[in-house]
Amino acid sequence: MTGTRRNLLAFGGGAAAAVAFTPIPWKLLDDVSIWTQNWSWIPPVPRGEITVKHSACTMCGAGCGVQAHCVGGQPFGLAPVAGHPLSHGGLCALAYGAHQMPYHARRLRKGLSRGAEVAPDVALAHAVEILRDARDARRVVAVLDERPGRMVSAMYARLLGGLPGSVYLTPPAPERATAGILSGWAGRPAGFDFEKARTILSIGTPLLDGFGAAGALLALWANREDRVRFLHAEPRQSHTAALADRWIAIRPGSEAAFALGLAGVLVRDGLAKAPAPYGAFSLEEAARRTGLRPDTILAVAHELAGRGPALVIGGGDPVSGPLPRDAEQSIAALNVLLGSEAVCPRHPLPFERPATPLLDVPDGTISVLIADAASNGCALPEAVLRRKLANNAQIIRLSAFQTTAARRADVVVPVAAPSEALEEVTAPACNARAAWGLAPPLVERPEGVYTVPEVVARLAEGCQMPAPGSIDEASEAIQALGRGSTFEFGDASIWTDSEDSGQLEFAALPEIRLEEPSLADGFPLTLMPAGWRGAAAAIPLPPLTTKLYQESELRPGAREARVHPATARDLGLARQSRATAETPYGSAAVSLRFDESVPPGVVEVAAHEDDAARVFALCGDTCWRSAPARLRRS
Amino acid sequence: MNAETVERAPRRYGMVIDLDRCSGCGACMVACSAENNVPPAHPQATERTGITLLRVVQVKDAASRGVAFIPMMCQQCGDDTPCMTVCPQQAVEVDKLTGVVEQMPQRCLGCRYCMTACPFQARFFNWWDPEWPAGMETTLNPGAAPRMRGVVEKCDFCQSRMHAAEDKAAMEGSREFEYTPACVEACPTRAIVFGDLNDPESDVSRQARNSFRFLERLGTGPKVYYRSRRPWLRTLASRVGAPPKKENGNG
Amino acid sequence: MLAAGWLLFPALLYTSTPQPAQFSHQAHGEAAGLTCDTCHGFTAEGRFAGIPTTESCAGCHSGLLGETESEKHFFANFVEPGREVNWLIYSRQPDNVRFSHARHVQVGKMECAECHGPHGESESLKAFERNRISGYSRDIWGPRMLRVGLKPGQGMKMDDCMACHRDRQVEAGCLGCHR
Amino acid sequence: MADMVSTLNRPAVADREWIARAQDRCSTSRFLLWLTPWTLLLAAGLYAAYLCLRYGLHQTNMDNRFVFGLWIFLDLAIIALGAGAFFTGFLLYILRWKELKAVIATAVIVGFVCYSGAVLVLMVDVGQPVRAWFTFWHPNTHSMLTEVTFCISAYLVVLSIEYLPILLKNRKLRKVPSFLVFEFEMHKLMPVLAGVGAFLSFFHQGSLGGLFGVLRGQPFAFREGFGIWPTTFFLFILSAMAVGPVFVMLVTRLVEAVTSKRLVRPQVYQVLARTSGLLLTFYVLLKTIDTLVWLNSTSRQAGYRPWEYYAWEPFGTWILFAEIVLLGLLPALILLSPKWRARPGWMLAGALLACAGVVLNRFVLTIQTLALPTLPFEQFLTYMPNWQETATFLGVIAYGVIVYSLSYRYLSLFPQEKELAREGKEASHVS
Repeated sequence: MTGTRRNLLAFGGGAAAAVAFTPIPWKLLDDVSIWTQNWSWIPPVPRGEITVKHSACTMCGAGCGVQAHCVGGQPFGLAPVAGHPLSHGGLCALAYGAHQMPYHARRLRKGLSRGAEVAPDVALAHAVEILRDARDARRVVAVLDERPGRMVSAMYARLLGGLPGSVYLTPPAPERATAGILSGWAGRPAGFDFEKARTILSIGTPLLDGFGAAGALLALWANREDRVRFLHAEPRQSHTAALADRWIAIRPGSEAAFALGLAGVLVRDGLAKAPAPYGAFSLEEAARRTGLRPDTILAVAHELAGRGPALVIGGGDPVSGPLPRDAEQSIAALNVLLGSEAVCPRHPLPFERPATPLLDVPDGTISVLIADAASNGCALPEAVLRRKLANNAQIIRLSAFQTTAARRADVVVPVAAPSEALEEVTAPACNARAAWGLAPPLVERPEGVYTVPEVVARLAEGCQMPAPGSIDEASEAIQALGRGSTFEFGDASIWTDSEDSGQLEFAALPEIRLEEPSLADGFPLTLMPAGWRGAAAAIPLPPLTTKLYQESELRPGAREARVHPATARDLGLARQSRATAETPYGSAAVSLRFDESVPPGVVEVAAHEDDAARVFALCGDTCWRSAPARLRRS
Repeated sequence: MNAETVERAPRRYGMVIDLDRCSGCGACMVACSAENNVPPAHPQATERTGITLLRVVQVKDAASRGVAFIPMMCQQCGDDTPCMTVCPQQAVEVDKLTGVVEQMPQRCLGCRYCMTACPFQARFFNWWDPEWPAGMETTLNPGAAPRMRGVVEKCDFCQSRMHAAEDKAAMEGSREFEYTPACVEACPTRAIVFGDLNDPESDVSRQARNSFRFLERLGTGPKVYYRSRRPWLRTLASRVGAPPKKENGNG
Repeated sequence: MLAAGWLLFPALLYTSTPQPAQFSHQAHGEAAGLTCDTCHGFTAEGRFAGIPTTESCAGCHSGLLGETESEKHFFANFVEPGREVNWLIYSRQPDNVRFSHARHVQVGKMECAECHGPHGESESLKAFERNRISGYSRDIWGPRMLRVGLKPGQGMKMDDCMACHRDRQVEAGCLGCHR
Repeated sequence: MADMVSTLNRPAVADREWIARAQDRCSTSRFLLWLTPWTLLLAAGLYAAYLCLRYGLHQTNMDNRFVFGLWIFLDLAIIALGAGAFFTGFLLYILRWKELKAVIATAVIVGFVCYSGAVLVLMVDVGQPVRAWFTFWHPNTHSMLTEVTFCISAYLVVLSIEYLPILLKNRKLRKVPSFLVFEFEMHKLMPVLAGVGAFLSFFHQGSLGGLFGVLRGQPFAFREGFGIWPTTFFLFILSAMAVGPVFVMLVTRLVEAVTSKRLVRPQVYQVLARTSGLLLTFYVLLKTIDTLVWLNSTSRQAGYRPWEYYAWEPFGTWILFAEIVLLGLLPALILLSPKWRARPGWMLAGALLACAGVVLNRFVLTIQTLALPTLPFEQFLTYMPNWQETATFLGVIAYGVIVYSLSYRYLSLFPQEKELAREGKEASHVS
């Protein structure tokens, strides 16, 4: 018994010792260690030839040039284009994630019919049917075009031409506002020559953080030295306020009073270069409404008038929306009073069509709305849109993504995502010179998914209307002009119009009456939606932008509300606590953060992607910049 | 280091960041993540568990109402590199040829000791396995291997780009090359200057002379320099530790 | 036990897969007078192009040139339908390894055979042996279980890279070869 | 009375065969009842550990700032408390303090439990545990963690070997002749093992202290030192040595309380308490000097203003006071004074306070260090362990209790137990 056991033990020991002299343990150790260094579920990196393609970013309407580094034809990284006439060699955060948009988790490759997935051609047929019925019933059809000025826009306009009573709409955009009003007063297109300006005052508009092409204005700001001064008026200390040479912290909603106050000083002190009815607007009144000291307003007015060409920019915020009409008009009027050389005429693109601003459309009049797939990076609250629709109105949406708006549309026709189709780019509407270029696709478009011109053509065909045109036509039209210059980069190019040598003459400035701020009882605070360009737009954010809002605190993310610590203390609210924000329009749960740069009495609520709808629901539906509010612990 | 063992004069890569030019747009952060194959955030990730090899931090000065944006990445400490000395299994090294602090995710066991050693909070742990939405893995940069859950990673001055530049130079039979990290290229205001600190003629050397570094007093010899004309920012940068506020705690 | 360790274990550790097509480096090299870089060249960016595509093979083989079975097979299965051959690469390194052919060949003036061995003289392609645990080709570890006295071109482990670098006194650093 | 109850509730026959003769143990069912909650706790811990290993460390509340949390704090704390094993062994086998034979088995088991528990938790705590052995293959000799890893693994092996003879003394296992021979041989080896163990322990207790002390980037933890070793290296050794004996005493007293038996003579406790008292006094002295040097010189050089460390609530200066005076000086004096030490209540309080002091010290060095900001714009952050972390933590405690309970029941841990039981009986007869 013991003997056997001993033998067994000896044999076992011997075998164990022998194993050490075979490669088994050592090789196994090596292989296992290699195995632990390369987990099979980590995606492999692509292999293949590295090439460079050129195109333009189509995340918003700014048209910045990009070069895409590709492996095996697939872009893996984007870079700016030096010397690009629109982007000036810069790109914003959205652009660096644009090449991943085709693979966004919310990418739509099928059509949607009342929220249910259908084949793309079924969705398109449904859209044709809706349009045909509308035509037969002579109901009002509208197209909402976020990027007017493209050939596609002209195609839409032609399509609508076959539908009597239809409207071609554009949503509010910061770049279009001030220049648009000036154009109206001058009777011809007007734009800003930022290079010429010596003082630039932005009122409630994030000029240095998502206004037009990021590169252009940021390059101007970074190289300003003593040449240009940036002034910024806004209640909160936004990025632009932080970057400006001078931040003027006005009260929420007092943009118009501030602009009129400045205008009043210009007229009173004989600095105005045009006659205006604002001399009567007293400095004291402006000071009272803005919460500023009179000498601050005085100093700003003199600085504007005294340093050479000055520009005053309004238009509002990509997220928190346009300024009220009185403010926009006062801001435009300031430019007329200053008589700045930096405000100059511009040639329109040959195929540009006049559009109706969405906010000017009478409420409840639109029966069928076709919403274009392009995004200008700005928010457009659902409520604002709904307000313009008639009862039982139908929405046809062209979209590459499954957004909240897409889920609520009657039909969604799936179209190419950014960088999947040949797209047009134009200069931001306020630029002194028009531009037009083509962004070649960087990746192949998935099967079944349409391009926008294809959809427009099929809609026209389905309603037996004439073919609405093509992008080649635009190219020919521009060549026919015989002016301007073309910037070529790689396999892409962009054409820029030449300067318009004409003069701007403005009609007499209108009298502007200030609305008294409405005070709602029991709502002692002011709620302001906040965000950054692209955060609440018609297309989702590139996935990697989570670095900015979720994985760092550079930008606010969903459900974040910021208040001044003093405000929170008065309300007995703790940092990082949950609260309910209430306005006369509704209420929403938020998570509170303290931020000393938010003015006391203000609750800044982030409008972010899908959550934005919830936030905008708290605000009014004509101007969603602010609403009377209160905060409750929850 | 024996001079004969290197092929060419060792470089000492460094950066100078002009804080007066940083606009806080965040383009560098996104470009950095794309370049280095950092995945988008896991749905549950927060600013304390996410991976931002480069992070732009907003700082404020109450007295002057000043605001600054500070891009922070691995500061590539050159003296007594804290993370390198503590790593138990040599997953961190300072490259003799470039001075870059190298992190080897394949060697890393995820003990995170280096993260406690880093005073700049510039090292990040992969709390999740990296995940990309279906199809997005085709957009990965071929020059950088994705990391896995449970390892530490950090900025290495875009070695992927350096490799590409090196290969291109090699094609012409040369060992001399220059390259630009993704953040430097992405910055629309050209706030970041990158180059060889050993070359006294380089932009980065010239600008570094009139600049400051964060946590200089800890004696770790960072190779990322900062510039600003704003006195409050310079005062803040000279501090070690945040000034205590009455209201502290973050939840 | 010893016998099992030396003989059975290696056999169990690897799976063997034949290449999808046959190819004689010798026939192409000696007979047709091609050199390595005729087919395995560089791109302008200095990246190694790797295995040629079917299209580049078809550059010469637009029609049948010889009478071998393997050419007929290749022609019928890949050239005519325009399919790529899914070659199993003996020297494939994992994603976290960065190897610059340009640096070694253009600057370092090394011969292909110094790492790949006399692969260019082979008459046929051997079966691809994959490690069941690590997934690597057997050529990375080298032909013999005991990694002693390996000739150049046998074994492509980090140790082999480092030994060569040490001999030539070329400093690389971790991220010189990793990414 | 207790005797009668135990005769009524004797262990089941099969169970009884494993229990040493003449050792009075509770009934099988009662023992199982005692084990049930601990087993459940252990199961919860194992489940939590599984979650972390399977899905990743996002299952915890740790983050990029609090990269170390409850687990590292627990490791440091239980390893300090487990120091009783090496130190008692050192006193018994090297310095020949014979009276400590009465508690050596307990000390070894406590040590084994603490160290194996710490290693288990560490394996959950690292992100890629299957790569942990790379440290042995590519060690960075400059790293304190390398030293810790080497010493802990080696010492765990030593402890396991020391544990073996205790295990083999089991009534049933002794029947295997080869085990008996093995056990006898092992006994001759004990002093060598104790020596090796003391050496290893000495080093890794120190390197655990060095772990944070070398962090130049954390002015709150950084200490100057001698050569490569910061002062915390020596303070950790000293503090661990100081609480080791009283922790062994506490465990023994706890066992006595739970089993309502006398297991060790009071003189032994006196020896343990006196030893701890002496060392603790010495430790408090050095700790005070170290704190003063650090506040006035080391951290000033790094640019941190000393009072700023304690400006962040809840970590005010009270924590410094608690660590050095309340949980340092006070227990040292209690344990040092023969008069107070003689009273069981005071002695227990002293021992408890001393252990709490060392635990607090480990807490301050890990958690408070990580909470304090170094960059001028960083925030002071807080951290709370979540259930996964807590369950793993409690699982380790449960593991310790189970191992100890089994050892107590089936092995002869206390050589004085039988004598004391007899004396107790006689005393009750006399009365």
